[in-house]
Amino acid sequence: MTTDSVMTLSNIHMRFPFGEDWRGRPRGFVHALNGIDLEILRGKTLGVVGESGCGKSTLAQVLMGIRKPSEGEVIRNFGADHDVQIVFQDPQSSLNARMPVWRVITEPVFAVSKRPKAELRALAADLAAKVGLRPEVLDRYPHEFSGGQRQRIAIARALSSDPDVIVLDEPTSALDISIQAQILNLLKDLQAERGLTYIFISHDISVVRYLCDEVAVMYLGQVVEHGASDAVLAGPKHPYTRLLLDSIPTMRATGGLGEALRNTDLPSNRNLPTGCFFKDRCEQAGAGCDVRQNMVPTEQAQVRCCQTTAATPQKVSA
Amino acid sequence: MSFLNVIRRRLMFLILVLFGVTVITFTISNLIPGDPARMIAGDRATPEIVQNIREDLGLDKPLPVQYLRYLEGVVQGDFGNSIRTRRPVLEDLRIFFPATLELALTALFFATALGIPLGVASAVWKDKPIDHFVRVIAVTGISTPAFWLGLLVILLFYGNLGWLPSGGRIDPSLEMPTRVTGFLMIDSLLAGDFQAFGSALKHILLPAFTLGFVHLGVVARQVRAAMLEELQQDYIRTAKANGLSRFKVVFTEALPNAMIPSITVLGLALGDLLYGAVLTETVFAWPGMGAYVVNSIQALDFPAVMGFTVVVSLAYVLINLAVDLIYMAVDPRIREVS
Amino acid sequence: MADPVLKIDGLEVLFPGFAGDVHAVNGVDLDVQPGEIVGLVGESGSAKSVTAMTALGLLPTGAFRQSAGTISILGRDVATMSEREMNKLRGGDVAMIFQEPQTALNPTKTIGKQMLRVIELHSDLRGMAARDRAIELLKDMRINDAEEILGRYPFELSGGMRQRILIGMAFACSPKLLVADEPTTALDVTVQRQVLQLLHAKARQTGASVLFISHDLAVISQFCDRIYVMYAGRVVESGPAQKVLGNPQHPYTAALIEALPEDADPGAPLASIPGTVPNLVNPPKGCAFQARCRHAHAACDSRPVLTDVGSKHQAACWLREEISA
Amino acid sequence: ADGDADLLVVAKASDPQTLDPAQTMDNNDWTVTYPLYQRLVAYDVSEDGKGLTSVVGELASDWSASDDGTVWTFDLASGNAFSDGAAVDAAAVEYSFNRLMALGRGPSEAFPGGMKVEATGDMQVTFTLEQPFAPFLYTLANNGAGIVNPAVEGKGDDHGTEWLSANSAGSGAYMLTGWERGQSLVLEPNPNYGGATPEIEKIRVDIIAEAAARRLKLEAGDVHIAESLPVDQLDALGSTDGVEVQNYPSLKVTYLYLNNKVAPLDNVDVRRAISAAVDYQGIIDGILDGNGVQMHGPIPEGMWGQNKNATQYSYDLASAKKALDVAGGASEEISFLYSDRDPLWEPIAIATQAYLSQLGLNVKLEKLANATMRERFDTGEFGIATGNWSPDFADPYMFTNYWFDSKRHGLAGNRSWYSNDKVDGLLQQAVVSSDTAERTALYGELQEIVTDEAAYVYLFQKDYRIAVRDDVEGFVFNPMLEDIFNFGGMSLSD
Amino acid sequence: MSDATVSVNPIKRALSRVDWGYLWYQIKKSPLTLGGGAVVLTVLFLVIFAPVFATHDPNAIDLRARLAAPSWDHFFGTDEVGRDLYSRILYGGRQSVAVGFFVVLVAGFIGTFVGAFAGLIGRRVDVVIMRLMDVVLSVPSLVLIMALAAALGPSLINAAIAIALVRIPVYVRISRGQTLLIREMSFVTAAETFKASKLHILRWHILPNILSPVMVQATLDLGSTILLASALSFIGLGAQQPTAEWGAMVATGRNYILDQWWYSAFPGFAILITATAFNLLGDGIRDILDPKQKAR
Ligand SMILES: Nc1ncnc2c1ncn2[C@@H]1O[C@H](COP(=O)(O)OP(=O)(O)OP(=O)(O)O)[C@@H](O)[C@H]1O
Ligand SMILES: Nc1ncnc2c1ncn2[C@@H]1O[C@H](COP(=O)(O)OP(=O)(O)OP(=O)(O)O)[C@@H](O)[C@H]1O
Ligand SMILES: [Mg+2]
Ligand SMILES: [Mg+2]
Repeated sequence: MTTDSVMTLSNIHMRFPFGEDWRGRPRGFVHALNGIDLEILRGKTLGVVGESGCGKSTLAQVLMGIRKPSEGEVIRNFGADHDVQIVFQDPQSSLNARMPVWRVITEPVFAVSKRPKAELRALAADLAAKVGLRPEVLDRYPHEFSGGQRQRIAIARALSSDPDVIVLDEPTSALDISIQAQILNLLKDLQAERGLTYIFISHDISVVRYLCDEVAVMYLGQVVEHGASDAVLAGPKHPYTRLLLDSIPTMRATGGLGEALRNTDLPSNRNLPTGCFFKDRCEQAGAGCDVRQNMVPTEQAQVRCCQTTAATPQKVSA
Repeated sequence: MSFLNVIRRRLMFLILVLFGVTVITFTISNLIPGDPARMIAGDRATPEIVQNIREDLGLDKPLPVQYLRYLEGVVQGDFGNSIRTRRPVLEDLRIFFPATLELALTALFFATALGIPLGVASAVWKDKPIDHFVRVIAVTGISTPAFWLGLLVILLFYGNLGWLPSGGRIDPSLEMPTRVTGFLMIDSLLAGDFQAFGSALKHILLPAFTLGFVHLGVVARQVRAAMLEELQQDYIRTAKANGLSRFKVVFTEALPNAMIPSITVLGLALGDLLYGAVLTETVFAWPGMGAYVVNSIQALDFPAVMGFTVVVSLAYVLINLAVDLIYMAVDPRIREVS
Repeated sequence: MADPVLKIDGLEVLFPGFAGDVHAVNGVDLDVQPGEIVGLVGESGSAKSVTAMTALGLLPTGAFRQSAGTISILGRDVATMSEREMNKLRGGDVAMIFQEPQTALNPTKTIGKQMLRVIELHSDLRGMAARDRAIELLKDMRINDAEEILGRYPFELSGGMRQRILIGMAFACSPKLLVADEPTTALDVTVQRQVLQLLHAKARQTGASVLFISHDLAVISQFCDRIYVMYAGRVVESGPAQKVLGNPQHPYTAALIEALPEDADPGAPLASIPGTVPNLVNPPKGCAFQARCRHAHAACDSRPVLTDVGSKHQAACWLREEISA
Repeated sequence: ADGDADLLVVAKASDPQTLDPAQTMDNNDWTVTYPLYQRLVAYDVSEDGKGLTSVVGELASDWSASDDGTVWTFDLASGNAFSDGAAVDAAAVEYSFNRLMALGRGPSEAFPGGMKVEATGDMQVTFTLEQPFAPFLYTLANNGAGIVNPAVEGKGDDHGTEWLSANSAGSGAYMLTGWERGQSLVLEPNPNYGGATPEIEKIRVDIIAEAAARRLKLEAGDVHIAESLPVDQLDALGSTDGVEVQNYPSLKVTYLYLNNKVAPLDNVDVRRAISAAVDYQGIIDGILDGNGVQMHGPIPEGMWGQNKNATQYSYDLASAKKALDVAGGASEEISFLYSDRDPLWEPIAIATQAYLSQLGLNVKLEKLANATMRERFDTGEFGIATGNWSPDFADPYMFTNYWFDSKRHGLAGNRSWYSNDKVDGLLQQAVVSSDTAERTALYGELQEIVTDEAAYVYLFQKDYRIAVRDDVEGFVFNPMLEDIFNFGGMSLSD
Repeated sequence: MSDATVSVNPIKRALSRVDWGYLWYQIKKSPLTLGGGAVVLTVLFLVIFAPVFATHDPNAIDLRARLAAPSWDHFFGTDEVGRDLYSRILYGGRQSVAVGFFVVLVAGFIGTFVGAFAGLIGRRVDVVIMRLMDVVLSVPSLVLIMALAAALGPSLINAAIAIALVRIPVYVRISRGQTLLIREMSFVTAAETFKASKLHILRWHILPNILSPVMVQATLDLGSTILLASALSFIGLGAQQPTAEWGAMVATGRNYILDQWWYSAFPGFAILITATAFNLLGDGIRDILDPKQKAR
């Protein structure tokens, strides 16, 4: 299948300095992303899942172009006048409380070029209608809205510059289920209408299953499994993906909660573990896990685990 | 961050401050219309006399040269000679600094000993009469012109009631205790001279009250705000859920944590007291740095003013260093992270 | 049957505010029987926390008003208890854990200090004995290097670790009732599972009753014996977990379950609930869910009461009334 | 009261600055320094205990001057000694004057340039002047002429200046035994003093900044003499039991400097207008409560040489307006400087501003630190300013040569920046003449010129008023020695 | 995040824009704020309409009626040159209040811009600006003010300029701190993704959002500036005669405190009351606006 890709990430690393000694030099680095290779397909939704701190938001910032990766390359396959937009998790802080809604919605437009007020308002009214807000709300301020409505405003804003790609960083995790459903439906409709490409970051796997065509599972700044979402979520190959899926409480589950997990602590991303990043938590860790793991294609997905892919482990370099 | 790093950082800052402060004060002193040579010469002196003095003191040299010479002196602990007293500025400060410090510390003691309980009570009974009362006291404190309050208390306690002396550090008819710390109350105790101690105590009461009253308000407000902040933290709810009594929740949980941000304010208050003493000291004839610097400014005695400024700025930086170190000692969160 | 460990009758709580009083709780009846794990589920703002906090007397004094209702814990009316007695109760027979493990521990005291404080407050254990008890509690919570952890400060530990410590503390004095207010919402799924499991096992093992608050239906379904579904300060449905979630009798419960993406067909739109929750300053006179309800009709203008719709299964909806009538 | 009968306490407003007689030019310091040192001559005291303007020998037993008045020879009395026991001899006198002139600070100015001092014997000193200097003998009684123990030379390479600024090395009746800065100074009798042993065993000078506090302490009997009390406090004190407010006619004058160099005051008619617009009696009655008299020209009442025929302005708005019309009006803003050195200055300034506004003159008041104000005198950047003047020695020279000599512009004395060649000539003639009648005539002519030209506004001459406890006895006021007490001759009754 | 929560959240309400109804509601709840506000208004009123309320020309001297005691002729007595103290106190308030507003406006404007600039640009610029501010802050402010006032020459406007200069670091700190907070908010991150310029972010996001804390500080500063200005006048570095100014009046009055207590007492009270009122008002507004003190 040859779908055209809008963005390609190759070997992205992202380090943040932390601490300062008395001469102002960093005392070390937080390794937030540790070699991400991803291809983002036009008109599709890529789900990114992983535990807190695994680098999802950092990845989003790299995709947006607001952070330059410390290493690696981002290739964008679309014109300069189109861009990537983002919708954040927290609808409280992602909207400036001091701007009326019509300004909020059209900010991506007037931030880069001066436009007459009337034109902006017309655009705002148009977008508001698209996301299901009544036109009379345009002169109100964000705090006068509920969380769900605010997320609609944020989506309208993301649409205003007519982007190809929208990054959705946990857009519904602060919302109630009843509202979440409204937003998810809206996102689906917009995608169908405009052919948008979504990168949907979440740690709610059932939402990812519902919304995404592909899923990338992240662990400690790496993608450990990547493939079509139905395939990956139905038959996870990486032990971490399996653990994640097993941990999700579901209404269908019978037999209670099962046995408690042994070790749930994430290894530090200041001093990366040697060998497989998941080694310490892995039930099946064995020989070969002492070295860094490579992404290896399997039938349905790419997996980073020598135990399940029987790949030859990579030599530890550092 | 480690203790050592904090100290290193502060010491680097100290150098910066030293440099900045001397540049600022030197510039200002030279902006002030006033010729030190003329001041030294005194009334009726002829221009030749003035010119002699100018040359003697190197005041005829270009300003940058004068500055460098000054800085060189400062680094070696020589702040030059006072125009007014004709003595080394450092010598003068050595005499006046302890007096001011004694006053400032006593005032701080007064301010905290009253301010902390008031702040706590105000936070615990927020919006109750006691809270209103404390807030009024606190706000009145920071809104009272210290120079005026000083006059009023002198009028009342000295003029009308005759209970307390109007100024000075000790009854001049008493023998001064041998100077050890420079703090009269301590020196007199060390000397076992209780009469002198009593007199010193009586003398410090009014100025310390006047000076402390302002900071009483500052401390009470700060403690109140910090307590309110802490009292609404989740761990307080946990403590209550664990069955701790209200008293314990307030005093063993909230207060210690509320004191952490308050340390900064206390540090700043001590700094403020050191130079806030300027006005109070003039009113109470307290022979400290404040009165010294006011007189020096009036007399255009620049070496003295600059010496004072440098010393107080250094004290300020050192107090901040102490605050940082105390912070690290009491707040485990700072020690490792940041 | 023994006294219920917690019984709430007709509770009404309001918060005075700028736009008028916020009627947060509007007549809640609820009970927790010995050994039972009871879930409280509902959207944000439905007054799950306020209900629980009122029961334990943990709402800040002055900010709220309880305008009606009685609360009794272990058979005793809370209103008649002195503050001393309440303190003895809290942390002893009744324990509570909260949502944010980041902030629920005193940041400047070591774990050991905070644990020993509770143990010594509510038991006769002192010194080494108390310490041993703390270590034992931590070990139960799968914390291996317990002794070392006692000397640590909260900020040095992960969220999951802190929450386990808080659970350990909650069980320090073998409580008869544990109120857990969204204890895992801030945690990752893997950690959540571990914490839920430990909590569940510990409760069963000690025979403690649990009032478990969550807005996650899935968690509730796996964790609880019986649940209450709340909406806008009222209980709209209650009953055994499997029954309520498997066969919801209130349109709200039903709509919530349908809105879950879990079983949804990725091709079809999700069944969403239109509108938003009502403003609690002027709570609707009749059924609070009326405005968003597919089945709303004339009768909904007056307030429905909880009525039996099956064995131990109750719902507050005129629809059921009609059906059964 | 203190209970210590042998202790005399003086309350001053501020700490002395330096105690070195060769450095200090400030009456405030002289309170302490004057009794510590002796001079060749001293002001005489009359039979009935009044301070006189004539001098008698103090260290000198005898002296003579050459006919042309340029060579002065002094014989020293024996038996005088410094507090360390060393005798006061000709070498000490020579050392003191050489030190004074070498340091070249303010006090050296009282002596003519080029003066040579030589010990011409063990106990004989000779002064050689380049030209006659009429008031020479009197200058030797001023504070700067105090004889310093040559031993101070060893106290540092600065002629002992730093050391002397805080210590005493004199042969006066008292010596300094303690100085708690900003608090008090203690003087005790010099055991080697050559004169009569002083009665008071200890003198304490307390520094009490607040006037009200000084007054309260005096009322309570904690101090015996309270200096520089404002007029209003003195009036209130007069009726207090145990306190006595003493009045002495004094030579201290208060006047306004009119900057003759600055527009519009460079116009003599503007100055005349101003002189006629001030309500002299109003100020004396209102601000001084009547305790003063209007000056009649520069030389005060009680000093020889005053010319009663010179113009005396009085409050006359009509003639003031006329004078201003002659000048063609004045639109410039006139700055008026004063400081808080004298509490009377502010009311004077405010009143003057009000008076001058009646003429339509626009006066801007500037209250400055005293030092800043003096700086402005020196640079001539001002319009009007307040000033007080008291003579250091008893000679009209103090009021004429200082005030009008065009070589003394600015701080040096001529603070009106007045220049008149004729006046300069008169001054020069008067200073070299030793004939009092001739000098009186010269000064008389001068006074007519300068009052007509309204160089200054001659406000008033005020009595010296001091509040003392009534058990203080033997105080002699000398108008040349304002703020100075003859501690050696004073005593406390029981 | 439901409607119910939103409508009662005090912080967000207050932060959005000035919501007068809400502000009034909060102020009404706090009697002290209300009292402070009322006194502030009264003082402003009296001072603005001083010519109406004054009974005498504040500068008219009468040497023969010096230091008169309070009477029906002179409500607060007269001063040492016979001027009516009541009228002078009314007029004197103009100076104090004007200085207060001047300082707060000047220091507030400059400080806010510099702080926002430093916070937004970050890196070197930030370090340099902040270290400079730290140095200024560590110089004893009163001495700095006194020296500056002495250098510029004593006058009220120079004193005000000196105070303003010294107060700038306070605003720089506040606005920088707030800028750093705001910069982390995701609406700024969002704006960055729109490729918005720094100027756009400053204009639309930073400045509008740092206004509340700056305003609170400004209200509090009004009180302390009035105090400071009068302290400067007290030591002779402020207002010049014959202009009436409270601090200067206390200073002169101190000489007469034993016999004419009213001379220094009334202007002293005027300072106290005005500063207290501004502080109470500022305190109250801060309590309302301060996001830290959540209503619980
Ligand atoms: N600006 C930064 N400076 C230093 N460290 C950072 C920075 N941004 C992110 N990190 C670190 O990088 C790691 C990944 O952070 P990121 O925010 O991408 O995680 P995440 O997967 O989005 O987590 P969450 O689910 O909690 O949002 C974390 O350890 C975080 O502390
Ligand atoms: N201190 C308070 N002052 C005013 N209103 C309050 C206060 N505490 C709670 N409320 C209001 O009471 C209602 C119920 O709040 P509560 O916290 O019990 O909801 P919840 O069901 O626990 O929600 P969540 O799932 O978000 O925790 C809400 O509308 C809330 O705004
Ligand atoms: Mg994230
Ligand atoms: Mg809750």
